[in-house]
Amino acid sequence: MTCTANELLAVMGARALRDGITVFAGVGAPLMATALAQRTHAPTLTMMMEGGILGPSFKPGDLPISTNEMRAAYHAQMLPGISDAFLLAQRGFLDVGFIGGAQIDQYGNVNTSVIGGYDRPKVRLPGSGGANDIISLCREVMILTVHEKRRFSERVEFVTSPGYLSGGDSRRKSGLLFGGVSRIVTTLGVFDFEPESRRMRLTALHPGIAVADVQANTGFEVLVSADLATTEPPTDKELDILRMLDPKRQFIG
Amino acid sequence: MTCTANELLAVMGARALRDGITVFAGVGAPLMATALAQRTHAPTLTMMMEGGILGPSFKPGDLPISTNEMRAAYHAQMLPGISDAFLLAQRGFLDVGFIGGAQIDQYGNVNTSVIGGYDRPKVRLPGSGGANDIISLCREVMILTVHEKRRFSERVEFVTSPGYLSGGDSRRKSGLLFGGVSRIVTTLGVFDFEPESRRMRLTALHPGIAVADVQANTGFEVLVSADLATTEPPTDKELDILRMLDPKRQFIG
Amino acid sequence: MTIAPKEFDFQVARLRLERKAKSASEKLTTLEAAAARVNDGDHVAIGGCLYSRTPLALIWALLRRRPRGLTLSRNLMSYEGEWAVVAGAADKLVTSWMGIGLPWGLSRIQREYVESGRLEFEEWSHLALGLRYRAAAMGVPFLPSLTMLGSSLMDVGGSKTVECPYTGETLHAVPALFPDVALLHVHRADRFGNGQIDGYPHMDADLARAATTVLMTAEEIVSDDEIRRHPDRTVIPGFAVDALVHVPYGSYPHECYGRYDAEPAHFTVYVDGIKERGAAGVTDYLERYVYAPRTHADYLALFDEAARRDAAARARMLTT
Amino acid sequence: MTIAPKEFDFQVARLRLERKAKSASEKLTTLEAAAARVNDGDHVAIGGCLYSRTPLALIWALLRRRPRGLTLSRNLMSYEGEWAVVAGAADKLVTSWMGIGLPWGLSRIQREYVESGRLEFEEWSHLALGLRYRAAAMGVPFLPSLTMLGSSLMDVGGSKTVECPYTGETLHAVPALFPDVALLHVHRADRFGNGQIDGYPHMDADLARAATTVLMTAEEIVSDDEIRRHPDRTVIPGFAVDALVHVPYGSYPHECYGRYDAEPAHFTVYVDGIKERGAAGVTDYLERYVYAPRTHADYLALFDEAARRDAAARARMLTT
Repeated sequence: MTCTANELLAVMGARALRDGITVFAGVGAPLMATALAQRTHAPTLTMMMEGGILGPSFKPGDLPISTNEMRAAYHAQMLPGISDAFLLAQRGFLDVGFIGGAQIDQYGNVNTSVIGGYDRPKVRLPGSGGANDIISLCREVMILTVHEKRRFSERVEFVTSPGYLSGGDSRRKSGLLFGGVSRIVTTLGVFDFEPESRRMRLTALHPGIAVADVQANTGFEVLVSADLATTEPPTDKELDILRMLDPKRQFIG
Repeated sequence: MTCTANELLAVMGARALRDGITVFAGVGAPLMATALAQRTHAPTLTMMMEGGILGPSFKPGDLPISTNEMRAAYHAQMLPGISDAFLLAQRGFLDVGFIGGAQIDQYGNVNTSVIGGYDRPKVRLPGSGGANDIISLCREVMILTVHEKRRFSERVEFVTSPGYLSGGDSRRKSGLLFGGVSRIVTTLGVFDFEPESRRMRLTALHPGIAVADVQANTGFEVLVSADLATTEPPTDKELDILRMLDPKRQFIG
Repeated sequence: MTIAPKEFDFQVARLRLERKAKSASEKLTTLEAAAARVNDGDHVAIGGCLYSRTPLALIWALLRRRPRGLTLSRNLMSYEGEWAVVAGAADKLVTSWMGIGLPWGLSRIQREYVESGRLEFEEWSHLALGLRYRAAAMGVPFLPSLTMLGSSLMDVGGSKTVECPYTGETLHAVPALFPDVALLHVHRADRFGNGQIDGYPHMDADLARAATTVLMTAEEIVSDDEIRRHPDRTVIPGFAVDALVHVPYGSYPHECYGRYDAEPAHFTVYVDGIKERGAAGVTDYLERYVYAPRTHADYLALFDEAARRDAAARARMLTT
Repeated sequence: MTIAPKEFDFQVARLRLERKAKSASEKLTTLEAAAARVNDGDHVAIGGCLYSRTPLALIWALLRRRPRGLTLSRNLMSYEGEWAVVAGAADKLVTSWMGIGLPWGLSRIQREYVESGRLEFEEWSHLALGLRYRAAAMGVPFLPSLTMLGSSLMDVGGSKTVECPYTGETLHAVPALFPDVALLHVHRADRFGNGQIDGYPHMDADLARAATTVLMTAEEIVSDDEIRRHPDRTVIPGFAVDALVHVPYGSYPHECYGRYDAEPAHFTVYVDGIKERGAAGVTDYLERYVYAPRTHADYLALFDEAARRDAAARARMLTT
């Protein structure tokens, strides 16, 4: 089967989730990835949503469009509330968090606030929401995003959600003692961060994509892993589950 | 009617409670005082108990012996839990708190921890419980106690619950920005604190008690207010209510 | 630094609260009388989250009074922020995110007003704003946290750090936020203001403790006895509440857990108005939905009754 | 200073938690297997408060293993503290108050052991101990508070102060307390450990987040579906729980809100034993109630069944 960009992101995101972990996920691709993982290899994975919702079930065909609504809380196990959900992450209970990103730099810093100066910006974006908290407090963070040149720029003018800041140990030096971005999954491939410099590094290409495609769609020099792999395309089973969950294709496009 | 020491304390405590306030009260005389006030002149007074229990009703004849049990929570309005109950006091929601006292000094400092050094005391007492929190966080605190010489000593060796510390503005200087002991009701009379020195001062005698009786039962020099009053003895109505609440005389003695 | 001492000064905030009556007496009043307790220039914190349990009836009543110079804060700001800005009621918003949700894209009003310098927009992370309210609810001037460290958000409000006296580590000292007023909508309350919430609690319990003045609407007013039958469901103590109004559908067309679902189709019409006419779309909307209806019942009558019944049916299905 | 870095070091505490499996899998096990997770020298925090919802079944199973060198902490310590001290299991207690209640006077065991230097007794105010657990539950090394300032209690554990970076005021920096183990008893849980409590919550929700290892008993094991029908009643997330045991009457003869009342007559017999024979009274009691019964059912059989039924009836009357 062929698949959409969001289906690809959901499948690749799902595969990166181990069984038995806890996941902080928002609506859209992260929710799809997490729900897919639960229905394939990770049945004992627990999901937390930003609305302060733990262990939701989802009603196929009736998925939430925000993390603060009844569809997100459908048959949930616990409703601790927003602040206490994040505090569970601060305590260390959340293994993996997902965030998206309007603008991402080579150190995994994300900007969803402003283009141009803060007080009188050229473009005002919606803001952090819980992204800053998730990237600051979860054990590791995965970013799922469409791969576009305008999204991947050498530096972000405003760090809404701190990745590795200026690289090296600058994140830890800033007082962020835990976590960090472990993986970026895009529509072109999968990235990690080179352990010393903490710069984004291509570790796998999706089928049919070349390194040059990635470089052409990235606003900075792309590091490439020595053992560059190619991802397995989404299976029929994976896509079937996603389409069963979202038959109207509201989220998988 | 004649009355017991605890009945006297409960009645005098009740009279000092204005209508429309919030009261942090423990079991025994404070509970009896608060429940009596609610049933006489203070119908819109709200009671909080240390077990994290707000607005309890009490079942006559079945009063609680601890603040953490079903009799204390009988038909309550809210059960916020222990820490959150105290935090409401820290925020400023609790107008009057009650505490008892094993040993009280002339500045209203209370010791319920140790006689003799802390590590190897001569006498180990039960400890603060919530008394330190109530005296630190409520807007004002009232102490109800039997008047005995051994209880009222010039200084306490260990300040479990801080009154005015060494007097003057020493309480505020210690970082306790709010509250303080406003009144001590004993079996002999009623005391406030002289505004400058913050030393205990006799403001009223119970009927039939002389200043000399008070001095004889107090381990430090008793200041006497210029307009020393005499309290009105408990009325039949007050005593009837107390005895209706506690027909087995578990708490009123 | 845009945070003002008034926001984090716990001593002054406590003295404000000490002066307030905390009597267990009747709190029931009208939307108009409740809204009249808000003064021009106040910091008004809004309960619920995004399009969930938004105190829309209170916001409706407040905007009808044509207030000026308000600061509004909310964890995730929905279109009530746009209303207040376009109506000229608010010149500063404090939040972590502004919009309605994925399908409706960015808030064009936020963009237009911030980019043109007509609106001060103070951004915090979602948790940091939650901790600001919680610090205030606890009566302290700050709470330590790791969140926001290292990010540019630290500079927006003027965040400071604090060194832990035990470990020596540096943490974000998230400053308290003591609002002048909190607007809340809950499922049920007794006439003394003891309030119960079903489902996700959002940050309402903290707001009720943080604010000096608490205005609350409830879907249902129940007896004192009914509250006392389930005291472990009460999350807002009556002594914190200054005004209580019985308003069924008090957050409609936003959702109320278990009672009624939100109306995304209505959001789309609202957003389409903005797409077509910019801020004028909001002005038109305010004229029709806020200023024209003389009572909240008139406001509700602007919505299709069958749609409201259907929203209630959906809510039951989603919570049973 | 008696607090140890292990208690407040949030980084180390977080790394301990990160290593723990947080899977949504079966947590049901036996009292014996649960108790076996406690190691000699551990700091064990005890849920409930005084004679309410004390995890007595877990304490029973723990003491039967003859542990050594434990530190026990609890907000208000009841006779479980005396048991552990006299049994030689604990050499340090951390609490705000020790006793049973007004009618039974002071704890003679506490007096005797502290005065003779055989027991370290670390006293905090009730709220301060609550904030120690809460700081840990929040993953931070301290929380600011006004409580305990100016008192001699500041010196007992080695409390430090912190200057607010916004207001300049000095507050008590209440140090976090990350216990190795928490023992909890709740009303109901599903087999994954999602726990619900009726009535007053005491500090159990904070303990479940603060401790590295959480051992929990429940009056009732309910289905996954039953928990999901009332998710707003869940206060302990399954991923925090390491071992779950189904133990009806798991805190008897202490009380469990709505389920059974406490048995003051039993407390009187226990205290009379101490009045007559001092610590030997406790030793005798332990022999009879802890070491002799081979199962928890055997332990319960030592109590009159009619008394248990009556305790249940009283509880229903007091909560309806």
